[in-house]
Amino acid sequence: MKKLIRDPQTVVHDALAGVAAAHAGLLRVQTDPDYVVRADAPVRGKVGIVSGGGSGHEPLHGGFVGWGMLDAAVPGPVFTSPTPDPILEATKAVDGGAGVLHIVKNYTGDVLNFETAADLAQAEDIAVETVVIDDDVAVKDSLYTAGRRGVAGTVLVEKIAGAAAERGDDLAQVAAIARRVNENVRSMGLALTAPVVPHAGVPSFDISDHEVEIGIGIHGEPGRERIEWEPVDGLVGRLLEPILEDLPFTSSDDVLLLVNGMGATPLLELYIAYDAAASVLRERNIQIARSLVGNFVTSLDMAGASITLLRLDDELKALWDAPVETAALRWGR
Amino acid sequence: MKKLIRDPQTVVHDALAGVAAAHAGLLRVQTDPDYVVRADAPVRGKVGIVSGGGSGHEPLHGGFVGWGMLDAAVPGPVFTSPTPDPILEATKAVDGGAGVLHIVKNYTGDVLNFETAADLAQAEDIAVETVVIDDDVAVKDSLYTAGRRGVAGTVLVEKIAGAAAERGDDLAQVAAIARRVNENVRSMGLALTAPVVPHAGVPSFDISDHEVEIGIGIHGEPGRERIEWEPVDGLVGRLLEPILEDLPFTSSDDVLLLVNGMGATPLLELYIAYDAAASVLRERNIQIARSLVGNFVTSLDMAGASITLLRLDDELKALWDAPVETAALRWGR
Amino acid sequence: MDALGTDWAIDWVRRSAAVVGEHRAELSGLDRAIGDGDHGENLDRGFRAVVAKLDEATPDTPGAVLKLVATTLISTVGGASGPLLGTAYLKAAQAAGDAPALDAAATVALLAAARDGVVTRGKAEPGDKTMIDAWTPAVEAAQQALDGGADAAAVLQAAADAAERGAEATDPLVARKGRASYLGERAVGHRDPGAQSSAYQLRAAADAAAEG
Amino acid sequence: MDALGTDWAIDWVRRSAAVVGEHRAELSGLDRAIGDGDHGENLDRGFRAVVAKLDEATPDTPGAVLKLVATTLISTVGGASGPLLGTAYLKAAQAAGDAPALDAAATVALLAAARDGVVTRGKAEPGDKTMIDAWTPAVEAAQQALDGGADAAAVLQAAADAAERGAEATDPLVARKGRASYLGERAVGHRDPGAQSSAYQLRAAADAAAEG
Ligand SMILES: Nc1ncnc2c1ncn2[C@@H]1O[C@H](COP(=O)(O)OP(=O)(O)O)[C@@H](O)[C@H]1O
Ligand SMILES: Nc1ncnc2c1ncn2[C@@H]1O[C@H](COP(=O)(O)OP(=O)(O)O)[C@@H](O)[C@H]1O
Ligand SMILES: [Mg+2]
Ligand SMILES: [Mg+2]
Ligand SMILES: [Mg+2]
Ligand SMILES: [Mg+2]
Repeated sequence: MKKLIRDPQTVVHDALAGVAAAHAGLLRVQTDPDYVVRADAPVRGKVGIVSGGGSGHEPLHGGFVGWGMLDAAVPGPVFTSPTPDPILEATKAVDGGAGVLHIVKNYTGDVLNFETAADLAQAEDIAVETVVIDDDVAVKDSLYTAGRRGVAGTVLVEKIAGAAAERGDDLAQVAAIARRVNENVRSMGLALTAPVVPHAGVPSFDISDHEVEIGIGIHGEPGRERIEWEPVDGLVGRLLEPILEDLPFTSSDDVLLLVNGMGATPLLELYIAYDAAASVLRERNIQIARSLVGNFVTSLDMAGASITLLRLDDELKALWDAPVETAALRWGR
Repeated sequence: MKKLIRDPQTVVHDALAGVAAAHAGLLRVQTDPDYVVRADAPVRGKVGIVSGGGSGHEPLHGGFVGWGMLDAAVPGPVFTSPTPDPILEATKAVDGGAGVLHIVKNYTGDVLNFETAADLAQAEDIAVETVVIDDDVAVKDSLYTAGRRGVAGTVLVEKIAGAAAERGDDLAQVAAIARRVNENVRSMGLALTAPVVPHAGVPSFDISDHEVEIGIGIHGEPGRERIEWEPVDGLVGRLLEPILEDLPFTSSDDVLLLVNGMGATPLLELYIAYDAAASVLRERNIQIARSLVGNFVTSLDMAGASITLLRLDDELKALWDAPVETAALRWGR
Repeated sequence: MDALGTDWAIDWVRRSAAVVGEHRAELSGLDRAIGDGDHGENLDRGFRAVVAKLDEATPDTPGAVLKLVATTLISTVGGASGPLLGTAYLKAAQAAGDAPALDAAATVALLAAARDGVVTRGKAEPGDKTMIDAWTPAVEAAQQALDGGADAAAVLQAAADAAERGAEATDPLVARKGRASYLGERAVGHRDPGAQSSAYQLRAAADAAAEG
Repeated sequence: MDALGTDWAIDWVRRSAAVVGEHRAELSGLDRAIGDGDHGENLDRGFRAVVAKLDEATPDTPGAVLKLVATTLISTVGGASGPLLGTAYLKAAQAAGDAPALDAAATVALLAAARDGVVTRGKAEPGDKTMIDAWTPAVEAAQQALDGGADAAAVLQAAADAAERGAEATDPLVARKGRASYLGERAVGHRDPGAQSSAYQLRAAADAAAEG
């Protein structure tokens, strides 16, 4: 295994040291327990927003800490949910008296560890609301299963909830906005290669030179289906159709289209995938009102991409457009 | 070969369609001949800035078209310099009467094709100045060779020259600033894997699971030296030492540190490399005054990274900090 | 030995740590097939921390030992298995209370409390292809052994045997909880890593009682 | 045939296009070893465009044919070889002027002008491991043949032979120009792709004269 690392056991720690040094004006990195927090936290009177989960999805979540987005991010080991302690400490560090929103991707581990942390925070008189993100249409939802995963839609929730908190919404309002985004966002992804987790040293699954995994998650889990490679329009169609049907998105909807890279797929290809997706939406008379193309919610060095559609209303548009200043998403400041 | 593409022959065209759709407010894409131009070009009275080169280095250059940076970008085929025609057309499209700066990476093809375009533009009474970027210390410079390559330092030249043009500097002044950046910037890169050029369909060079190419370019050229993999501090040292010696950078210099990904290396690793580089600079008492970490000048799906140091003075700092609004670099607007 | 004391509890924990360390790669391998490939790493990180804590602390009842295991797993494992197994040990510790030693009935109660803890937190049912599929048959077999007059060591022996069979029985299942649930039919033919690691821990408990 | 007319020039260009198409993969392979792997693609794109243009236009002198080749290569090839070869053909066209046909002396002058054009633009010297290392011996051999009384076809024959030897002679060189110069010693043992493609084009010229 060749990676730009010191030791598989210290990758998260070493990367956090880099994050701290590269973005000193924007954020602070706390260690033991580890979390990333806005330089000016806690912001008095503002709802604090904390997200987190396993590492390996960079820039999620640490790259979204800053003005107008997250107050703190809690990184677990690679692909492993953090424990309650750092979540609790991050929650305390960002509570400015208006309570704290936990944005949690729907994985059993994330949900349980954030749940414990929320209980502990509440025991210390911090109001905590939790919004669980489950935008991945590759997974069948049901009362009897773990339900859908939270994937790239998370970044949209974090941006929009962050803007709501920044404009002064209270905890219930910020949580409601976050839930509204979650209700209106759908994603699905594919992989061309498997990621190599540093401590494993081998690809998370075997895949040949002509196969594609459809409906993958962001932790090197195999997808639901394996197919032969086909040109981009076919592949994008396999992601977009289930997304469109699910909400459903319908003619004359205004949407945000996010084409997200999984880590090792070049921007050149992401723009080609964007073009393929935009063609489908044009045919259906769905308006792309906002766009985002790049690597936002990744899976280490996996090649592949996901497509995310968010149905927008005027308020969501305004919150999306509101200024944001983080390492990985920045405008208006 | 598995890629998110339609056809190896149309990748640039298809990606440009995606770029056009995703960034409609920011830029326009012209086809036949192909170039990307600021939405509001030509800006009357402002020096226009055109860069370009082979495709496959995204976001360079199209991702840097917009307010405060490039007025136009001219993409050639993958890893192949564009011909003079589109360079000429782009030059005409951005001339607002104050002349046009060509920022050219030092490759024989880029230099010759931009040279012809500049001659043709001048024949049409457009003042053109050319600045050739050659920041790559992996290549020995000499009067008798093609000289150093232009690599990741290019993005720093484009940002800073763009800010100078935006504040109203005239053509000679913008060119002088661009040259000053070039004189003070040094880069070097390494590769862990080779890129797969779409029309070739196979990796540009063979490299085993435990080898690293040191001193690579950004076109899948092999590097100057092949070594056994070693942990990040050793690898970063091999890039940073020649950089530091070359200018040379000395104690108490203020620098901008850019850790640039080659396309397939995850951000997690880039931050670890940043940490390794920052440690070396700290030891030498060189101050990191500005930072940039991410994929800016890539080589398709090559895994690897480059390190760039720019010695800053107060004016360069101010121009770096000035607002910029492009697809890939944005702040202050 | 008829009742299981603090030494047993400490021995159990050390044996669990050893067996998890030994099978770390195997457990992560199982998890790679139908999950995210970290289960062995996760538990190994946790049990190493437990052993380090045990080297410092001197818990003086089985309940205190299990409490230490619970809090340490919760604060070091993360993922799904951290809070779930942590809860199992926490509930087991509560069931053990302050008793200096556990007889057969108390041992069964401890196992049942652990299993119930996992169910309460994770909402899995038998057959969902989770660690519950090791714990539930273990509790049932332990109860049967108790009903048949077994001592504490024999109760654990029965539990461990049943847990192993239960883990094996997850092979043909489609998962309804945890990451394996995302795979649908593709999870069939693979063992659930959490069931397997639970079987290892219960075997460690039985061995500690038999040989300790 | 003693003097080379428009038919010869057209035949040359078509043969060049054919040979470049045939050897596309080989040329890109040479370029992959010491450059960026696109030389075959680049020239093939250019010569296809040239042939398409030739199918439409009706240039009526060798000079007009070569001018069409020059402008088309310049506007379709890109990279280093586009402007360099484009300049070679442009200077060759200027040397050919309006003449309806070229005798042996005019043929040598044409080759020399082409070579000088590449040198002027690219600043390479013989031994720098570039296309110059095919063109320079070609010009010299052509001059010698002329001095020995050869006709135009024999001049081209001599040029093509020399260009092939010149291309082969690039194998042991370290490059001082073009992308291969970045490799230092690692370029040794590899043929320069531009020298090889130049030899192919000169062989096409000779064959067109001999067989046309
Ligand atoms: N809801 C649940 N109830 C019971 N056990 C579960 C549940 N979800 C997951 N598990 C268990 O957790 C194991 C996975 O643990 P681990 O790999 O450490 O965590 P993660 O899935 O977060 O990576 C599964 O094999 C399964 O036995
Ligand atoms: N300065 C130069 N003078 C003469 N020929 C050159 C020079 N630089 C490069 N070449 C030729 O160009 C060839 C490479 O062409 P090509 O691969 O098409 O362009 P690029 O190097 O831009 O990818 C080299 O093999 C060499 O023969
Ligand atoms: Mg995990
Ligand atoms: Mg090229
Ligand atoms: Mg797991
Ligand atoms: Mg080339």
